[in-house]
Amino acid sequence: MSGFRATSGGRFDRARRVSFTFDGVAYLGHPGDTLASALMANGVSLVGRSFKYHRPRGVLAAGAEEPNALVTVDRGPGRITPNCRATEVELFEGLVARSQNRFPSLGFDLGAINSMLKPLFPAGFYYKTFMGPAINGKAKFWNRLFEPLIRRAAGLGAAPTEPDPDAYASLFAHCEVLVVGSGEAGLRAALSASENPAVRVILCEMDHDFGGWLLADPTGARFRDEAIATLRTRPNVRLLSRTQCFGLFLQGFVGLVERVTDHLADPAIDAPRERLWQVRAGRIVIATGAIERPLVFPDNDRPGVMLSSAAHILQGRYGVLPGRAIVVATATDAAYRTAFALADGGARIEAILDRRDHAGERVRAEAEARGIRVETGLTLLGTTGKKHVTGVSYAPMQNQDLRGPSQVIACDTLLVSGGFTPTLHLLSQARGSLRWDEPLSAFVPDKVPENINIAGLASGDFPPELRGAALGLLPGNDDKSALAFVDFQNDVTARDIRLATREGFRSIEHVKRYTTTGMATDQGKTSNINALSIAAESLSQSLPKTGHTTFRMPYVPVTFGTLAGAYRAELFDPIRRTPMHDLAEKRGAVFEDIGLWKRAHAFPRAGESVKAAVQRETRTVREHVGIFDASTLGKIEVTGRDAAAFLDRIYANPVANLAPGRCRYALMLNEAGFLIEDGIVARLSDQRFHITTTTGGVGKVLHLLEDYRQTEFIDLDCFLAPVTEHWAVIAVQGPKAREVIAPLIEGINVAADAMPHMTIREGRLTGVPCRLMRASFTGERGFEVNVPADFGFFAMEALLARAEGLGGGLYGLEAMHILRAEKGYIIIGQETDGTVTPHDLGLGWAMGKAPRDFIGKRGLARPDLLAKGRKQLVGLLPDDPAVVLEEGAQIILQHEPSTGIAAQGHVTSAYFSPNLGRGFALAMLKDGRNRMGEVVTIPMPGERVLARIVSPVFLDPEGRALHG
Amino acid sequence: MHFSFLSLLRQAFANHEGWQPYWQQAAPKPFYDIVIVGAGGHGLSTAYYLASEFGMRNIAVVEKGWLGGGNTARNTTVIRSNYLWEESEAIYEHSLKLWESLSHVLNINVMYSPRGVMMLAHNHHDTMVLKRHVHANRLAGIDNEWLTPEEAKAFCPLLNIEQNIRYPVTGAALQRRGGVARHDAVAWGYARAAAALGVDIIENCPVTGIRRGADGAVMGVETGKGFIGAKRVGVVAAGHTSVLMEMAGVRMPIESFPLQALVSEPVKPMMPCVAMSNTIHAYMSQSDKGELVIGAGTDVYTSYSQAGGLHISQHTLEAICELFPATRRMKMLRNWGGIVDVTPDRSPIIGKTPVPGLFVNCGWGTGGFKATTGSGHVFAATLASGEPHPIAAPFSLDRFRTGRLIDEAAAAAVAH
Amino acid sequence: MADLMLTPRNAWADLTVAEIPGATLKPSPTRHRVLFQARERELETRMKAAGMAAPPAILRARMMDDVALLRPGPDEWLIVSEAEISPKWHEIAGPGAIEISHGYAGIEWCGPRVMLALSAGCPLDLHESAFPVGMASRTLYGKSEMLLWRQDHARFHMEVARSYLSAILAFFGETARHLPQS
Amino acid sequence: MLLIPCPYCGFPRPEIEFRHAGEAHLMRPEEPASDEAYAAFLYERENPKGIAAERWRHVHGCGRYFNALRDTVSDRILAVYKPGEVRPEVAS
Ligand SMILES: Cc1cc2nc3c(=O)[nH]c(=O)nc-3n(C[C@H](O)[C@H](O)[C@H](O)COP(=O)(O)OP(=O)(O)OC[C@H]3O[C@@H](n4cnc5c(N)ncnc54)[C@H](O)[C@@H]3O)c2cc1C
Ligand SMILES: NC(=O)c1ccc[n+]([C@@H]2O[C@H](COP(=O)([O-])OP(=O)(O)OC[C@H]3O[C@@H](n4cnc5c(N)ncnc54)[C@H](O)[C@@H]3O)[C@@H](O)[C@H]2O)c1
Ligand SMILES: Cc1cc2nc3c(=O)[nH]c(=O)nc-3n(C[C@H](O)[C@H](O)[C@H](O)COP(=O)(O)O)c2cc1C
Ligand SMILES: [Zn+2]
Repeated sequence: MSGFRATSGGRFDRARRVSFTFDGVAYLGHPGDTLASALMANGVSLVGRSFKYHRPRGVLAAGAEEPNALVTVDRGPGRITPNCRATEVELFEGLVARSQNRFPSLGFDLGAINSMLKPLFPAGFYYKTFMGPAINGKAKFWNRLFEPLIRRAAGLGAAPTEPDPDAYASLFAHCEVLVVGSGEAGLRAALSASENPAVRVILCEMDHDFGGWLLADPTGARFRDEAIATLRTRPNVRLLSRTQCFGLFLQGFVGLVERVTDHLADPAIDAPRERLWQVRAGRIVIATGAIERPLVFPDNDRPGVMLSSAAHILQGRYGVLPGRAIVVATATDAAYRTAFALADGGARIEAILDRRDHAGERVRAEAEARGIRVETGLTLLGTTGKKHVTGVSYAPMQNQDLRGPSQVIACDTLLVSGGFTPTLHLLSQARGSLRWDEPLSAFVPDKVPENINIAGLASGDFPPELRGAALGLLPGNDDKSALAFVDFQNDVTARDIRLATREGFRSIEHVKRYTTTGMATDQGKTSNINALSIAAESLSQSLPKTGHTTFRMPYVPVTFGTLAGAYRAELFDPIRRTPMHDLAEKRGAVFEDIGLWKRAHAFPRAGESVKAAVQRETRTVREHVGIFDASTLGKIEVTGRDAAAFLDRIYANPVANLAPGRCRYALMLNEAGFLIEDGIVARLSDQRFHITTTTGGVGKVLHLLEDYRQTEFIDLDCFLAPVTEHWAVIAVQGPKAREVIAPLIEGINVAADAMPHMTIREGRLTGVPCRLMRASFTGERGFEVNVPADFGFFAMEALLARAEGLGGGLYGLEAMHILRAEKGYIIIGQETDGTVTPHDLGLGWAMGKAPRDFIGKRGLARPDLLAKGRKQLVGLLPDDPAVVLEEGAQIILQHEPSTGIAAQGHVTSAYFSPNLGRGFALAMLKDGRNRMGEVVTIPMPGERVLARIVSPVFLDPEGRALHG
Repeated sequence: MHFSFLSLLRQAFANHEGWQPYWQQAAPKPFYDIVIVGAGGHGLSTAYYLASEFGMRNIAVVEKGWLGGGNTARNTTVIRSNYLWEESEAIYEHSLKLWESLSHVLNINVMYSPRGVMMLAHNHHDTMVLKRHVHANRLAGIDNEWLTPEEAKAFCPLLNIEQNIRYPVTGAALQRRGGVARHDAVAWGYARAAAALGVDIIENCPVTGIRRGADGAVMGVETGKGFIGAKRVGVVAAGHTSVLMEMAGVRMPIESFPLQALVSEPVKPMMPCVAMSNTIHAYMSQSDKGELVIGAGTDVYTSYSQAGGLHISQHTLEAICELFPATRRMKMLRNWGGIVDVTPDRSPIIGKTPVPGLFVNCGWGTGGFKATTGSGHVFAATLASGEPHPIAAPFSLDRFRTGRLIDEAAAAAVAH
Repeated sequence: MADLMLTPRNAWADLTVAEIPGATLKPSPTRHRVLFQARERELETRMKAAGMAAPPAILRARMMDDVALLRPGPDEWLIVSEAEISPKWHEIAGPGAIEISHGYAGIEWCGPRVMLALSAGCPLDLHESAFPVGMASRTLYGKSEMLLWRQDHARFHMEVARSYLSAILAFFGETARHLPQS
Repeated sequence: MLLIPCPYCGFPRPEIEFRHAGEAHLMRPEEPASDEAYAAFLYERENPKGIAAERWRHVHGCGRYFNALRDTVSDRILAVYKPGEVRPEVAS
């Protein structure tokens, strides 16, 4: 029999009971219990199976450092959480928990056969085998046979399969002092820091209750309760329980994660499951305490073997005794105190086996007074039992040698205490350093960043009772046959570590990676120092020279959802809609994502396919008139005395000579000479320009303009502002464009000769201010009507009503793409990919002849950008007019095979044009402009498409439709 | 000792006492024909191929810390060859072919697992770019196929292909031969095989200077263990390339950024392949041990700290939770960073430098693990002959002068 | 057709305002915005000449008689107003001023829990010692940029780019439900 | 997340408000520059392990570009200064 609830003691709600199930069996516990304490109270000691050997395992520790007792908590579909530490899972009514990594059951696990084959499974065995003979040089046996088997065997809990419906919250917070850990040290730090009401203090504690060790210590309870009461009265203090500090970053940036509802049987519908606190703290007090280490000896992993401090907490907080007949094996005095407490609680202490030659006098005397048998100067040689410990064997030692025969003491529980390790993960994360303290046998703080304090046990300032250590494999054991576990979860044994060093893995980092010690979900909290010490010993070098592995965040694993927070579904990234979005929606638009914007792709009518709608819209524009929402186009207003001179240096085209009222299509290069943006530069007046950019490019362009304005062309006086959203833009394109706008426009003469192509005018559209641009991205006569955004919706409605009266209608992005491609107009990102120059696109003329400097000018003169044979923009007409090429398809010579050769170029845009009555494409092709008329091949899966190289301007090469 | 099930069995009876070190700790000799600086995967594979294919024996690999502890220890192990430009296709495909036989060639199970790498598209532009890759690769004889969202889901059931999400999946490019491998085993395997051929691997030996003779040519390297003479020196130091080349007075077109990755707690198999999305910046696979291996983006600033900001991983996990909503309850177990050497065109630099006798192999940035094999092979050829191997030739340092960049960045944004 | 009148339809049209106990968001009546650039000295002279007080310090806002003058950057000034901005102010703003009225929307945040609600998305320390009344700065709320101006202990004015308004309201709607009690 | 003291706003602000803008003090060569000199301007970077002079823009704040000296090993920002100002002397 093991584990039971004592009749007194503990800080839980003895009066009430809650029921829960573990592996389908119902049990009772109390509010305030953890799953571990409740299982122990019910005498359940087998709670899990280990990773590799499927060894039966029980609860080892009392908190986040627990390596063994991992369970899956099932709260229904989508709410199944694997790998929860039973020592941290709070009991609630109806809790359903299951053991993991066993088949068919925890009690009878077929995987345990691995334990019998253990000689075949030393560290790194998988690197040496499972390759099988090579088949065609490949490791087919590995891929087909062994890897799938290994994958199935590995892993701990079952993977979730359903979307998690829970919400996760997140907050930024700021404080002058953040205290991590609410033990005595943390409470004192919080009390003193918060005396000044101007000092904001956050105290976070990962446990569900404040107090740390004080909770297990009846003499500490009063201080704990008073401290908490005082802190609660202070408005400058925020107390966060169930809140782990998982990461310390630079400059006082801290990540906390609060468990908000996992402990509730019936959480409020709106409550988030967890909350991320991103804290910026002026000062951080690390008061995270210390973690006890197990002893390393053969079969030290049986259920019933437990850390002494964990047993102490179990008894002190939960009134649970880990067993009835207890042996305590220790290298510290602290474990004596545990023995006394358990004895007081009603357990029988069979013996205290002290690794040391001398125990502390006070504990020794008290043990004697209590009649507890104490033996010193001995080592442990093993345990007996199967799924539970039934006895422990030990032998007296003289120096490093056995002094006498081994003896066995029967027991149902073995408590171990190999010394304490200050919990300094956070200090390391914050780039502090640790130093090995030999008398303490522990790493203690060395260099501490100036904004950090370390308090309590974490500082290495141990009271005498906590000193003492038994590091590494206990003497008297050779590691040949039995398994002396170091890393319990990953089944790393002392001999694995020795094997690693024998095989040449001398760096502790290599040892870690070869054996996987410290890489489990507990990240070696209880095991790292033992592993290190074994490695150091077998390398015959000192422990500090061997060093420790890197501590990384998180301290304890953190839920993905918590780190993602609210940024899911439509909040993942903002959705931007134009002022006319609703109108498009009403007209049945199908939307497309362009950057953050939703843009209308096409407007299919009832019963019409999207494809058909696109064709109809494309035709409508050429034949009548089309209305297009162009509001997302980037717009920047540039003003000031030197606005013209500034833009002249920015654009590859000269713009300084642009007369007020005129527009120019302009190209923007990077300093390397490649095209990165295009748009229209419109001069409103001498010192005011309205420029446009691509939808996605405006942020980048603004950034670039500001860069040159603020840091490069500082001799120039100008000012820029993004005005994209101030102006709603409605493009009116088609032969009847003027007819559509003319009656609505006031104060602008829109006649052909008064307002020719590429001009801009300011006036009114039915009473509201309007910037009217004569420009065209379709090749048709076109106007772009800019009105203040509040008027965009009704302006578009009015223009649309007129257009529809003239046989026109809305068109979407796809029709726009076809229309511009028919004219050979490029789209940045479609015809260009960051490696294309204006010359490549046949736009060299745009740069003008006059000598002037502009961004990218020098870059363009580099040898490879001038070289012959560069890819150039061409048109392609497939032989079969019904064929629409695929964008991205490669182009080869007619006689070349479909594979194994270099491409001549690729298709950049391809559509079916209702205006041409055929498929057509734009392409970038080597030396393309010199190859008009040549027939090339586009290899597609299973076929070869022939196409003729033509000019990229498919319609109206003289541009007649634009004018007039 | 040969690795096999049989040797494992034999050792099982011998208590595993008979295993030999993977490599010996070598003390530096005064002079080597070739000194390689940096014992990452690339440096070690270079040494191995120099010895195995080019018959050179008097070689040392000098490493400042523990071998394989740089980016080789830190990467998310995605292997694929479906790059856009012909030059890239050549080197990554060369590498991929070497991966396929690597376990047997090195006689260590590097767990190369061609489980398929799927690159997701989320909009028209992505689709166009990825299809361009598919076509280009097919022309080069490299497998890459286009999947509809439904086909992508069939290949990776965890994937969310609902069309009403913020960035719906519009399709995917799949390279079935792509996959992952066990990064540590790769480093150790090359080290073991190289050491067996007589290569000296000198750990804990930082190179602190590059000595040049009166003629400007390289004479050797100053190290924490003294001067080591060499006819040729190959710098293969990833994130530290600028620092090392500076020692020889050469300024590089490289910036070193922190790149982060993270793993979840291990669970039973849930993720059958590698999936990546450049648009929303995340990629994920599951290791044979069971943890989800997830790559984040680089931080925006240069750094040598092997640590990055929390917001970078948060952003990645937002994307992962969107693409794979069943992972929201999974837990991040460990997060770390590496220092990646990023070139302006996101393609590596392999070959000569302005200093005679000094060669460099760097700039693999966020995506060089997959080239560990081929990079070492062509760099070995280059070091052995003094002239660039044909596959390496386009990746010369000179391309930045002429402007003949191999711009994988412009074409595809990211390249892991 | 000149008889056709275009009714304005502002960014708030069709958007519902979220509210939680202790924090209310509502559309701000500010309709007019002009952005301009000027050196502090220059502006001070111009304002003095117009009989006005000195311009605010960087990251501060000042209520002038009919408008609010905000200074989000060293040389950058923003006039925000409910009524049409008077010629007097246009003169002060100078010929290079840029009209951006419709590009933004104003949100009024008030109530004892607004600081907490803002903290779900705003990385700045909003404690009054760090972000006092009268302070105005661009920053972030969730993934959206905004300009935040503290008008009183528990009242903020937020200027957001028009197309981000719905994202901001949605973000508030989602995160405000999940705030801790205090 | 770094805390960056913007020299215009006057107090430290969170990194996510900023955009990094590359190495500072790169001089756009006056024409005519040789191919080598121009390539150096375009691509070669100091990339020091130690104190780096770099540019940031307070893009979600005052909008200004400025320079910072940061130790690339500790990631600590040691000084900030305005464009055009000389690089201050600092010890890491
Ligand atoms: C988080 C992350 C994820 C990645 N994911 C992928 C991926 O999925 N797929 C992929 O293909 N690539 C990926 N990469 C990139 C990949 O890791 C690298 O490109 C590759 O590992 C580089 O290998 P290497 O051998 O050149 O460098 P490293 O392994 O970094 O080796 C360089 C060595 O040089 C040593 N060195 C440096 N300075 C000195 C000196 N002064 N003296 C002596 N030695 C020195 C270093 O200590 C180091 O060991 C990723 C990288 C990171 C950081
Ligand atoms: N007799 C024993 O076995 C024993 C053991 C430990 C402590 N003690 C006594 O307890 C006192 C020490 O108090 P202390 O305050 O230094 O330690 P403590 O162990 O009492 O408190 C540390 C607290 O920090 C919390 N914590 C740790 N890491 C955290 C993180 N990342 N985030 C949030 N919370 C975290 C822990 O949950 C714990 O509550 C001493 O007086 C000592 O004698 C005795
Ligand atoms: C593919 C891969 C898988 C990993 N899996 C684990 C793991 O299961 N557990 C673990 O603790 N660390 C894991 N790591 C991370 C390493 O522990 C370590 O963080 C990484 O090698 C960087 O080294 P450093 O943190 O010591 O700087 C993994 C790393 C890689 C590259
Ligand atoms: Zn600023």
